[in-house]
Amino acid sequence: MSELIAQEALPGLVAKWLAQGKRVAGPSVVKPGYCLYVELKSSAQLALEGFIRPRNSIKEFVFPHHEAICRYHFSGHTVETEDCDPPQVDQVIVGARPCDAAALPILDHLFTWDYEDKFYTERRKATTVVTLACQAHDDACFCTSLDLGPAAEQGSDVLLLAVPGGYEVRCLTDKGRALFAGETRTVEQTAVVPPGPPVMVAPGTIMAFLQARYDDPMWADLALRCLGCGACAYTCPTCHCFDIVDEGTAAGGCRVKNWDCCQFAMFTQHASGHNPRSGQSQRQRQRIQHKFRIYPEKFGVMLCTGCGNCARNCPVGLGVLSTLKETAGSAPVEVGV
Amino acid sequence: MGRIGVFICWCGENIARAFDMDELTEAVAEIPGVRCAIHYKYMCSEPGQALIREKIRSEKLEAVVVASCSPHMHLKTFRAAAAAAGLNPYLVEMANIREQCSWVHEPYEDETVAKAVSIIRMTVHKVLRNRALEPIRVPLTKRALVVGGGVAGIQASLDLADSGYEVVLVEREPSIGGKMAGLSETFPTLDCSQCILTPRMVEVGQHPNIRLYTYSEVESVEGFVGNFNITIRQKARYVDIEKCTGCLECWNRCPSREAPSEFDYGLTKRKAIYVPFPQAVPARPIIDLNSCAKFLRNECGTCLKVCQANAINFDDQDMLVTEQVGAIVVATGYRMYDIGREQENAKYAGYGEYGYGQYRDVIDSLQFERLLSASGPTGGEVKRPSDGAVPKKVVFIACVGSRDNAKGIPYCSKICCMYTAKHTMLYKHKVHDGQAHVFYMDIRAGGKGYEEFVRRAIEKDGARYHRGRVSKITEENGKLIVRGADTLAGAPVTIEADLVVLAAAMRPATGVLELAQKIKLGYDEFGFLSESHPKLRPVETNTAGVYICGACHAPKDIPEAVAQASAAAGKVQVLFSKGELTREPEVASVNEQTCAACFACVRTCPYLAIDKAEIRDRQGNLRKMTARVNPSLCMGCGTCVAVCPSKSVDLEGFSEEQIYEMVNGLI
Amino acid sequence: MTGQLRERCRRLLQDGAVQVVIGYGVSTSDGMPHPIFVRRPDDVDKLIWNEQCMANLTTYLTRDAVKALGKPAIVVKGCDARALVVLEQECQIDRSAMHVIGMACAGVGSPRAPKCASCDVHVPAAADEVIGEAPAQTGPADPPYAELEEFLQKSPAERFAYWREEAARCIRCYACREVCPTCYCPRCIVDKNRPACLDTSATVKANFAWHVTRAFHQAGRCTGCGECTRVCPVGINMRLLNQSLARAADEHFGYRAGTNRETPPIIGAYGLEDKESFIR
Amino acid sequence: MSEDFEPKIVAFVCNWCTYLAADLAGTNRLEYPPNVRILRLPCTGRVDFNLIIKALEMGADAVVVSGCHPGDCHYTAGNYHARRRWILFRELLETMGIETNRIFFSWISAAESKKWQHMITEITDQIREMGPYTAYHEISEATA
Repeated sequence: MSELIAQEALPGLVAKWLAQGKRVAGPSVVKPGYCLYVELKSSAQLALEGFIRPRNSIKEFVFPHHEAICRYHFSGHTVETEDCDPPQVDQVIVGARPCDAAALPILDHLFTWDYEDKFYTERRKATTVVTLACQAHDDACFCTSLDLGPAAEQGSDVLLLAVPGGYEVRCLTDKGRALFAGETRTVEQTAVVPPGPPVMVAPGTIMAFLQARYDDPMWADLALRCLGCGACAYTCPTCHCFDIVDEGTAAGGCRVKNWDCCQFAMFTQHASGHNPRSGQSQRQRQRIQHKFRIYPEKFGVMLCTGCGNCARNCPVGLGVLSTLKETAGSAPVEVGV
Repeated sequence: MGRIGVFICWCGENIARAFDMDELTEAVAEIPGVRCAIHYKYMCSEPGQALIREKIRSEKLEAVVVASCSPHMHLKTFRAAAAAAGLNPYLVEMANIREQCSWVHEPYEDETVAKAVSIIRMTVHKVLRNRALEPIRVPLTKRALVVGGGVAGIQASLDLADSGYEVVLVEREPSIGGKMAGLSETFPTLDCSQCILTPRMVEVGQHPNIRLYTYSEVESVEGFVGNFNITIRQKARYVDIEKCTGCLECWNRCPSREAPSEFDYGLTKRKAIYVPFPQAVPARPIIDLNSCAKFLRNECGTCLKVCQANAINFDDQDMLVTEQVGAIVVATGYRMYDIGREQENAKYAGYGEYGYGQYRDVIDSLQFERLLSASGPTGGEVKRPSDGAVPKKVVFIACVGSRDNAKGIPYCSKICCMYTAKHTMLYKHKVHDGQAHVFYMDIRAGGKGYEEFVRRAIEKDGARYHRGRVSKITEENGKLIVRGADTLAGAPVTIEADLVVLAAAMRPATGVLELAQKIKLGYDEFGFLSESHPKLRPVETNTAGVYICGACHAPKDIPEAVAQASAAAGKVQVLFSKGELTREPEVASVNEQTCAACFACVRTCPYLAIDKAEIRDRQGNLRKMTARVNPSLCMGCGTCVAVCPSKSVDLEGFSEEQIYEMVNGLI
Repeated sequence: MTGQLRERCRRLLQDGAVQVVIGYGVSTSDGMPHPIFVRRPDDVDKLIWNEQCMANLTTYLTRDAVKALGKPAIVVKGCDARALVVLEQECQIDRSAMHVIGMACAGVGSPRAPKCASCDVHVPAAADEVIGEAPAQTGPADPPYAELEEFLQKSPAERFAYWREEAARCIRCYACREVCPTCYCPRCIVDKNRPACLDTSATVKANFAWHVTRAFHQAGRCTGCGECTRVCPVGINMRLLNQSLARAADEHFGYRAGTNRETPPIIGAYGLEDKESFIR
Repeated sequence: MSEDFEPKIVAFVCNWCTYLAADLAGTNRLEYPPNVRILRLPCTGRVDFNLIIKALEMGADAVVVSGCHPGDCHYTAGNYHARRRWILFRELLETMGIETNRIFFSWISAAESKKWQHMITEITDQIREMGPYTAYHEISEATA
C-alpha cells in the first residue's frame, strides 16, 4: 500500500503553495542545457524530467549566496547599527535530489556545533524538502559510495518516487505530512527504484589513506590542472565556507555574509602578505582532506553526498571523484572503473 | 583619521550672498569626520589664515578643508598656512563653493545649499583619504630657453643673461629684432625705433651667456620643469656665419633681384642672397632658395665666386641640435591680420571692400612704417607705392579687423589708436602741406603720456579725426575715393585721398599653435597663449617652468611687452634661485606585489615615466617583473591608473580610494 | 592525428627539447578530454586529439606551478594560438621558450561550439609545427559577429532586462576569469578592497559591475576562444560581451586581437584621428 | 515626468580645461541648474569606466565626462587615450542596454565657459524630461 498523487497534481500543489505565500524553489531549465534550482515564480517553471540533476544545489535556499547580517547607518558622528533577522517565510523545495537533501543534515552539524547560526537554522526550520528520487545517473554520480542512493531519505521531509502516471508520496516528517495532508490517495502498487551507480570508492579506506599521504607529491601533480575557480565549491551541496565583508557608502551599508571558496588564492591570504596555502596543490589537498578526513573526524560524516556537481562544473574535469579514484584508488579495495 | 577642520569663507559676500552661513556651517558640522566647522568673512586674508593655524593647534586637526573659491586660486595659500601650523600641506583640500556654486546658482534655494553641503562632504571624504606627502626634490638645469627674438625675447634674454644664467635664444627669422626693427619712431616719445633696439640687439649678439640660434625653430620639447630637453632645428642658411666676415660683397654682386622683401612687407624687392636689414644681428647674409638662380636653374653662383672667406655652401642641410634647459620663455610676438579676402582659418574674414592688395596705394600700417623709416625703401620720404608721388592727402582707417565680430576678431588690438596718431604726426613733419584724415570708432589712449600725444596730433599737427567707419574705397583716375561717415557731424564723408593706411588687427604669430602643443601650453580661441591667472600670475602658464611675455599673450605695445619680458625673466630667476627644484608629490606609484607586469601603463605614459623593473631575491634569481614609476618624470596625469586592469598603479592626490569616496560623498 | 601528436611529443621529450607537454588526455571520470601534463616519454599515450578538446591550454602558460616544470610544448587550436600573440605582446610569455604544436581543427564540441561557425583560423598561425591538414572548406565562414548583431536587434530596455537576468544568476565563481588566458593578474581588481571598486557580494548590482569590468578588460585582447561561456555553471553568454568589444575594435580601429604581433594593443595606444560621433 | 524630479548629474572633469571653464562660468556669473556635481580629476585620461558604473550605482541619473580638446591636453595625450576608451566602452554599454543617452562625453576648453553652461543646462532639461534612471537604480537598491 502507498500514497499516490497524479503527475499533473504536482504543479497544482506548487501553485497552491505559492498562493499561500510560501517561497517555492525547484529545478527549472533557465536556458537550454542549463537546469538550476531557482526560486519559482510560477509552477510552469518547474521541470522534473530531462536532466540527471541541476547544476547547482539547494543549499542556496538555506545558506544564501549573500546575506546581510547587520546594517549600519552614519548620522553625524554616530553610527547606528541594527541586526538583520533571517526572513520568516516558509519555503518549500520541491523536486530536490536525494543527494541535495542528504546534504542538509551534514550542514546542520556545522551550523549548530558551537555557535548556533540562526541565519541557517531559522531558514532550515522554515524549509520543507520534497525530494524526487532519481530515475537515472551519469558517470559523475557516486552517491552510493557514500551510503546514499537514488531513493535515500536523509534530509527529506517527503520523498516522491516516480510511478506510471504520478508519484508515490512517502511523508517522512510531520512537516512533510502537513504539506501533503489530503492530497494523496492510497493505491496498491509501490514504486520500483532503478539501481544507483556502482560503488566506486570506499569511504572507510579514504580517511586512513588521506591521513597517511598528506605530504605526498601526488597532490602537486594532481593540482596542476586546477585553475583555482569556485565552480566546484559553489555548486557543491555541502560546501559551506563564507566570508564576512562590509559593503556600503558614506551614508551607511551592511555587513554581508558571502560564499567563499578554498580554491581562491585570496582565501587564506594574510594581511601580512603571507599565504599559508599559496599553491594550488595545497588548496586542492585541503579541499579533499577537509571533505573526507577533517570533517568526518569532527562530525563523523563525510562532507560529500556524491552528487557529482564538482565534476560536471569543473572547467578542467577534475572534481572529487576523479581525485579520489587517482589517489585512494591505489588503496586495496575493489574499484570499478 | 577623523579630526577634520572645515573653514567656510564668506568671500566678502560672493559666497555669503547665496547661503545662510550659520545654517550651512551647522549642516557641515554634521558630516562624519568633521571635528570643527566655522565660517569667516575672508579665509584667505591674514586673520583668516591665522584662524586656520590657531584651530589646527587648538583642535589638533588632522586635515583641513577650506570651502571657498577654486583650488586654482588659493590652494597654495591655504596649504602654506597649514604648513606654518605644522600640518602637512597635502592634508589640505579646497571645496569650490564660489565659482561652482554660489556664483552660478540661485541664492538661498534648497538645491544650492544642498549642493554646497554636497561639495564640502565630497571634499571631506577625499581629505579623509589624503596622505602626508613630502615634495619631490629634482635637480635643476639653470639654463633658460627664449623662443622669439623680438623686443620681448631680447629683453628677457638680456635680463637672464645679465643675472648670470645661460640663455638659448631661438629666432625663426634670419635676424633677431622682430616687428620693432621695422618701425620708424615709437610712441609716445617718438624715439627712433632702431636707435633704441639696435644696441640691445648687438648686446644680445655679443653677450657671453646668450647662445643665439637664428633662422631656427623649436623642433620638440620633452621633459618637465627644471629638466626640459629641447631639440632645435637650425635651418640651412647656405652661408657659414662663422667663416663669413660680413664684407657683404656677395650681397652687392648678386644679379637676382625679383624676390619681394619680407622686411619691407613686399614694398620692395630684394636679392637672392641678402641681409634682411642693415642693423641685422647676426649681420650675415642668407640665401633664399626660391629666388636664387643656382637652386632654380643651377646657373650663376656669383656669390660663391666672390666670397674670399668661402663661406657659401650650396649643400648646407638643416641641423638638429639639443639643449638642456630648466625654463622656457615664449615671446613669439604677433603678426598683422590678413586684410585680403582669403583667410587661413574659416573663423576669420577679410575686407574686400577696402581694395587692399588690389589698389597699390592702399597699404597697412607696418608698410607705412617702412615708408616712414630712414632705412626704408623710400629713405624716410613719404612716397606713394604706385607712382612715388608725395601724397598730399592721406586717410588712416583704424579698427581694420579689430572689434568686429563679423570678421571673427571681437577684441581690440590696443595699440592702433596710438600708432595711427603717431603716423599723422610723422606724416605732417615730413609733408608740411599734407592733410591727414583718420576714421576711428573710439580713441584708446590710456598709457602714460598717451592721451596728450593724441591731443597734440589733432591740435598741433592738424590731423582731422572723423568718428565713423569707412564703407568703401574705389580708385578713380589716380585718386582713392574713400567713402565713410562722420557720426559726430552726422553726415557722410567722401575724401579723395592719395594714400590709404589701414590699421589692421594684431593676430598671434603663425605656427604658435604647433609650438604651444609641443610645449603643452593652453591657448584661447584666437590662438593667444593662456596665462595662469590674469591678475595673480600674468606671465606664468599652467605648465610648470614655462612663461610667456609680449604680444603672443595678447595685443600690447612695446612698453608693456618689455615690462612683461622682465617679469618673465624675474619669474625664471625665482625658479633658478633655489638649489634644486621641488616638485609636487602628487605622482603615481606601483604596488609591485599585485602588478601583473603587462606594462599597459608603460605603453600609455605620455612622459615615459614608467619603466620595466625586475624583482630579484637575495640569491639574485628573478622572482617577478613589475612596472615602476620614476617620480621625477611623472606629471601626475593618472592615465596609467585608468588603464591598469588590476589597479596596481595609483596616483597620490587623486587615488582610487579618494575618488571612490568622493563619488560616495556626492550623491 | 592523435598518433602523429604522440610520436612528436615522445621525440620532443626524449630529446629533452621540452620538459613537459601540455595537451589533452582522457581522465578517468567522464571520458571527456581534459588538460594533462605529460613529462615522461612513455606517458605520451595518454595524449589524445579529437573534436571534444575544447579547453584553451594557453591559460596554463602564466601559472607559476606550470612554469616551474620547465620548457613546455603546448597543443593549440587556431583560436587558442591567437592568445599566444596577446600574451607575448603583454610580456607574459617568452614565445621562444616554448614549442607550439598547432592542430589543424575543423571545429570542436558536439554540438559544434558557436565560435567554430565563424572560424577563420582552422590552421593555427605562428605555431612551430602543425599536425593535420586544413579541413576542406565547407563553405564561407559565418560573419564573425552574427550572434551579436542579432542580439543588438533588441531594444536597449530588452537588452538591459536580459543582462539583469543573467547577472542575477551569476554566483561569482570566477570560472570565466580562471579559464581565460588573458586574465592573469596576480590579484584581480575584484579581490581588492581599498577601495572596493566591485562588491564581492553576488548582488545584481555587483555582478553587473563585474561583468562590465571583465568584458572591458577584454577590449582588444579577447581572442574568441569561447571558454568563458562554455565553463560558466549558470550559462551566462559572455561571448556576446566579448564580441561587442571585438567588433568595436575591428570596426573602429581595424584591430583583431592576437592576429598581428607588431600592431600594439589598442588599449594603451591612441589615434590622433579616432573617429567618433558622440563627443560634443 | 513628475515636476519635482531633480536629476542627479555627476560630472568627471579635467582639472586644466573643463574645471577652469566651470570656474570661468562662475567668474562670468553664467547661471546654470545646480543638479550637476563636479568631480575634479587631473585629466580625462584618469577617468576609468569603473567610475562611470560607480556613479550610476550611487544613483546618478546622468554622467558627464569632459576635458580638453584633442591636442590641447596638458599631459599631451590623456584625452586621446580617453577618447579611444570611450569609443570602446560605449559599445559595451550599448550591448548591455545601459542608456548611453544618459552618458555625455565632451571637449570643453578653459575658455569655453558658455559651452559648459549651455551643455549643463541642456543636459539637465533633457534628463528632467527623461526622468530618473529607475532601471539602474532598481538593481542598485536590490542588495542583500
